[in-house]
Amino acid sequence: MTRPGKVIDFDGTQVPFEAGDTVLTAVFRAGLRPWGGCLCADGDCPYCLVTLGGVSYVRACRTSAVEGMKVASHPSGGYPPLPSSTRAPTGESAVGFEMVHCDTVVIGQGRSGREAAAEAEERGRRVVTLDARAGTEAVGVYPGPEVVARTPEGMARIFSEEVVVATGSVEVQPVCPGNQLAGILTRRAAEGLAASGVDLGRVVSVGRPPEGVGHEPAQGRLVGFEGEGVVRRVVTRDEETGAERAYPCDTAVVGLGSGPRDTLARMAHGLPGARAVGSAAGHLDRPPVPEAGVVCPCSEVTVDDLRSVWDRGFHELELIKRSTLAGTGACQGAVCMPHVRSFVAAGGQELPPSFTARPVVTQITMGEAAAGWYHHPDRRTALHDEHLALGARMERSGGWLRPWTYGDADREYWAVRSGVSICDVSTLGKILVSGPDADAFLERIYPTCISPLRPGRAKYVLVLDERGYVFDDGLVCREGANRFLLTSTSAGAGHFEMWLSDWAEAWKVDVRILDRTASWGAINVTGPRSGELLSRLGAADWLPPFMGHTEMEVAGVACRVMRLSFTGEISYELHHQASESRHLWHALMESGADLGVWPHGLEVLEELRLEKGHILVGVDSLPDSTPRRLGHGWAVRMDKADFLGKPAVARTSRMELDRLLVGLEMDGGPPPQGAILRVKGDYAGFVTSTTWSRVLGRSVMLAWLYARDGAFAGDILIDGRPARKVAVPFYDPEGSRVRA
Amino acid sequence: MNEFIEAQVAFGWEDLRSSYDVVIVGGGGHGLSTAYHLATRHGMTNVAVLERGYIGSGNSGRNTTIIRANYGIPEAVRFYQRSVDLYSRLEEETGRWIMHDRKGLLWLVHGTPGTRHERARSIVNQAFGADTVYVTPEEVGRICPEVDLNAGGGEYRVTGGTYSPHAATARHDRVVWALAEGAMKLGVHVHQRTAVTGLLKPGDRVTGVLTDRGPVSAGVVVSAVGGHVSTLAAMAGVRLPIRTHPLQAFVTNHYAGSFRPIVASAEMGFYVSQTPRGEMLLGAGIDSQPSYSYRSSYEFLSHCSLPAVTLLPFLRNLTILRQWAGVCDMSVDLSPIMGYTGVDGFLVTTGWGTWGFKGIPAGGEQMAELIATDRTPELIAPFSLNRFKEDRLMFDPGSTGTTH
Amino acid sequence: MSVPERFERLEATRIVADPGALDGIESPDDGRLMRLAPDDLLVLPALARVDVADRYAIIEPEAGFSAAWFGRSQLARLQAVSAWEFPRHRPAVAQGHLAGIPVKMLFDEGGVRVLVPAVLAHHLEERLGLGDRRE
Amino acid sequence: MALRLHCPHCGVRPVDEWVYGEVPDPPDHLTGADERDVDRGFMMSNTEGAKQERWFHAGGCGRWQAIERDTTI
Repeated sequence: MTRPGKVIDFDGTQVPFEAGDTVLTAVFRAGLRPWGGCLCADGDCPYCLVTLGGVSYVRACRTSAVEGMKVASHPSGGYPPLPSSTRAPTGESAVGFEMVHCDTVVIGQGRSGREAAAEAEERGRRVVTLDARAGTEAVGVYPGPEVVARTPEGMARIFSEEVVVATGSVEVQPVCPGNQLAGILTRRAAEGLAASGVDLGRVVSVGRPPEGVGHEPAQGRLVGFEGEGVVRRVVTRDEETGAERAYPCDTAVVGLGSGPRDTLARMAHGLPGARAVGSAAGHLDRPPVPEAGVVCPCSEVTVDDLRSVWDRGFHELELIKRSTLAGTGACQGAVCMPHVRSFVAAGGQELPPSFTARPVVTQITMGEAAAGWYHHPDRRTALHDEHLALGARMERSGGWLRPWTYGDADREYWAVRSGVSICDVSTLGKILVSGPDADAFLERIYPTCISPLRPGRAKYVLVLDERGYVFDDGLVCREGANRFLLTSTSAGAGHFEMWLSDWAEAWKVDVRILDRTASWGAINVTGPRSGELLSRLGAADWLPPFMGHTEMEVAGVACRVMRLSFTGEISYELHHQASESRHLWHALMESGADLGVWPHGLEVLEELRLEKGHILVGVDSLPDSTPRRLGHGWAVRMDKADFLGKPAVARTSRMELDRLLVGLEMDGGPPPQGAILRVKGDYAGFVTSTTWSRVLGRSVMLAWLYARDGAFAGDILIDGRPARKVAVPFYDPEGSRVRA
Repeated sequence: MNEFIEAQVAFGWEDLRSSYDVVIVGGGGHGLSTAYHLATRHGMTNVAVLERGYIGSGNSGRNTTIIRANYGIPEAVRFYQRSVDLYSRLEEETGRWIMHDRKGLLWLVHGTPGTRHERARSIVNQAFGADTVYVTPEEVGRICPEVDLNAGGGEYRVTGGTYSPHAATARHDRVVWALAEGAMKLGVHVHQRTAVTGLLKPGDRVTGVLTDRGPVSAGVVVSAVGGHVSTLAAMAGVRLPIRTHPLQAFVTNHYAGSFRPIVASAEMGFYVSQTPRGEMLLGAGIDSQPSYSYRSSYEFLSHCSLPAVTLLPFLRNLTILRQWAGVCDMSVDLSPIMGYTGVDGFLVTTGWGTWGFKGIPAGGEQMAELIATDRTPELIAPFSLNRFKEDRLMFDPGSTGTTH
Repeated sequence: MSVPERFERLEATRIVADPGALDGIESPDDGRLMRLAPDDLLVLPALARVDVADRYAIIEPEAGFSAAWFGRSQLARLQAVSAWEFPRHRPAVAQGHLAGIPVKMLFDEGGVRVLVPAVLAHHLEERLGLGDRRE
Repeated sequence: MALRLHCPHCGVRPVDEWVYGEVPDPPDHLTGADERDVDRGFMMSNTEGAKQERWFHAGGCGRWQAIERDTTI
């Protein structure tokens, strides 16, 4: 019986098939009737669902039989189990994906679809056609317009100017007692199976009879089907006499008429460029009000269930759907919706519009949906491989992958505090501004005075929004009378350029703005011996003073050298073309070997900057942090004529200060970030940054402290331990080390 | 029949009167909860809820049904914990099955900064009454063995997270119906297909509403509108710090077996739970553009599916059944806005963003107390509209599961 | 070869200046001009010197991009990961996302040069399946 | 998400290449300086329908574009 090359396994039964067979056709050809309900064999009804290749809810009528295919029918009276595997399937080939551009997409290749495609081609348009029967199934019509399809090659997103929905019609399903028995077919399903040479046995038809199928037509109106599991009799009633009659059969064929297959048409309705043609654009004749039987097979809802919720006040179509769950299963209302609408209309209302048509109309797997999509791309600096070679653990930070630690925090820390260290700070935002209005523009952008800044000098600036809240900080470096370099935090860099050019346009100032963040690398050389290391690499005798900057060659690389400090030690930031980063990094590491040069990562940098009390915007600040709340009122000059956020700063400054970012220290280990401050048992704020300070031998923190009775006083407890409010910086408060 | 067919609730619809003590615009969760609490807690029943569609037709019928209190600021933790508590008693109180199910919520992170952040969340949660604990990757594996801790070997390996055993789900429609029925039984009117087209404001005070079924006067008008609140408030001359964005979701087909917890990753941008009926229900952040459109996008399916199948590989072969969208009123500080508006006779409960379902019981309870006593209860005083003028914002980084 | 192994860091010149001044710049020998915005010009390869009729022009070496050349036979493959349609005329400059990564593209008769921010180049290599990406 | 916007320099591009920018629009009847400042900083008309917007084409030319859009479609 089993012929190699021509069978599928269906629930353990070897089922032979012929070329061109779907699984459904093969199963019927083998005389099996595993599915109850009136099969449409055309992708609309929910009855021929199978599990195939680990995927459930696959329609047998839409699946070509392939040698060796293992098919399991859907569990009856339940749902397929969740896959138990906790791992991705191995050896699974990736899902194909492509984006397609054309002028016209025609969905459906029946008569109206073929005509629409031909007409569009005559107009010289590039046409893509989809035809579910040929294996290219539309998944949905989306704004754009965009049509998504599943094809034998994978998923396709198709962008076009126009979309023509030509999906034809769908046959009305019978709602009556016995409508869930096996062996019931729609008229078109019977015609298709018969044309494939399937023997349907003794066929009784009701309504419009099938063509090309030997059958006995049942007279009168359909009352129901009878049988045990499989249909054995079709029962009808004579409309005039009321007499019922049963017709014995092997197969019942139902021709109750059809309506538009319009889910996609309704989905596309209102989208510019989309239209429906042919039967898909037609209207449904209202089917008879259902009297008994299963209305919604997916959710097992009967006509009695509809009456039950109606009687308790659920009179809206959507409320009936939601209270019974009719229309929320695998066929998304294809079977039940016409009948539920008739039911509602019978309650004395107008025929309600159909449920909202929602994607997807062809069920795709989440694996298929994920095809062609990517995780958020983290940026890498030019030194990424250098960090990995030194054993760095990389972490995502502000949209970048950055070295967290090179494995020995002590070594990283003390290299900075007592020798020399380097740090990849290429991620800092770096923006050039030039133009006749550059000076005036920045004067208006920043809350501090820019005009007095001389070329070669730099200034720390807060960046305020219009609400007077700090959203970034950085430096302003004047390069010339009308040219500046601005820096911002790594996390803020992407936003910073947008924000600057937005205000430049709003104020109509004459400036040119160029973001250099990705083009320039930056390495911070820091520690008491940083100057010594730089001089070995040919840095000019004259290194800039604290908060100064200059251009010079280091290791043969043209650098903007900026002297500042985030770590609390003398620091020189070397900004350079990113193409030179690796050369510069290696030169620093090699020349400084005997000085003990060693890079530090973000973990140690966090400790270093915290010892200096430097805030990290976005970590220590909240989205509504005014300069005053941050204790940075000194960075705002209210005597300036105007700056961005000035009205808001003035307005909020008249209010009582409610919270303040303060420095805290305590003995013993550091409490975690987020630890809660209590004063006299009451909530008084929380810790934003926290570390054990190696150099100070105690824990230091920045924390939000809330005012009590207008003051920031009282004994603070954190996790039951006393914490002392102290002035920042914690380390080297006079700043003698950075100016040395 | 299926076991989930609603078999308890019965509505009693009444004719529209020309005058009520309180008119609530919007028959969603918050409007009905306010009416329910006015009737049950304060004996105020001369109240009408006006709904332009059917009850629960807005975001109350479109959300992903998650109840949690693991917020990021004390004021929000306290408020949502109150809601968690009220939700857990709602079935007993109303006698109606809302399918309340304490599933627990795993909130995963993928790196040291995220780990610190979640630890901080657990601290503020515990301090203000919400049960949230920090968990290691090993504990994640015990709570939800389906999670691939290595995230497919990519850069999103799980480094920890928080677990909130208090988090639950409930069937959104049933919450709406239980509250509507409970209010109606005590005499509150709920009017469907009744659109508010204007406000009666003869002077400085709002005295009622114009509807497509005629004018209705009211002692107090409360906007519990979702999605069109800026338009309604503008009729009263009130400006709101709200931008409306679409929020999308999807469900898979039905599967037997229980995927127990709710799993979320803010960094990867998705969350998932299994409904009582067996669908896997997935969501992500809001769409970036302001919009009132209810249309779905395919990008959403893709960008939500990819992290989901990466962290929970068993999802890969599940088939997607249906996607949909709602519109969310995102306040600028990601917290709700409740109470007075500066215009007499006109109150709002709005700014419910992506967190509205969670706040339904407490939001209604507190608004009802405010209306009945004409005093702002302490629990919602931080969430007044005045806070923007008074520089007392309630920025809550923990309010959205998946929006940064 | 029409399929590159990987993206290589590109040396170019970037000029942000008054749009009128940029209109007056002519393509150097063997060079190409990519007008990224009315006031933003990228010149390939790097220029030794350039005259721009704008004394405030920002003229900078540009090391922020990596580039790779794809022959004409590869265009369909690139188009299949682009949600916007490539220009049909040649030569042409286009910019937008390719496989979710922002790129600049310089098309000519033989194919297309794709420029990607160097900080994202490894992602684009992976997404386009270039070279041997095994670590 | 499936929104596509027209960039006069680059052409039609999907919304994920763009960043939305709010245009403050305090109404004329707000006259007090503080009142206008609070409105500019926090309040929005949140228009239902056609609306003038600014979008930054981050994935292309890197410039702001003024775009009119109907928020109900």
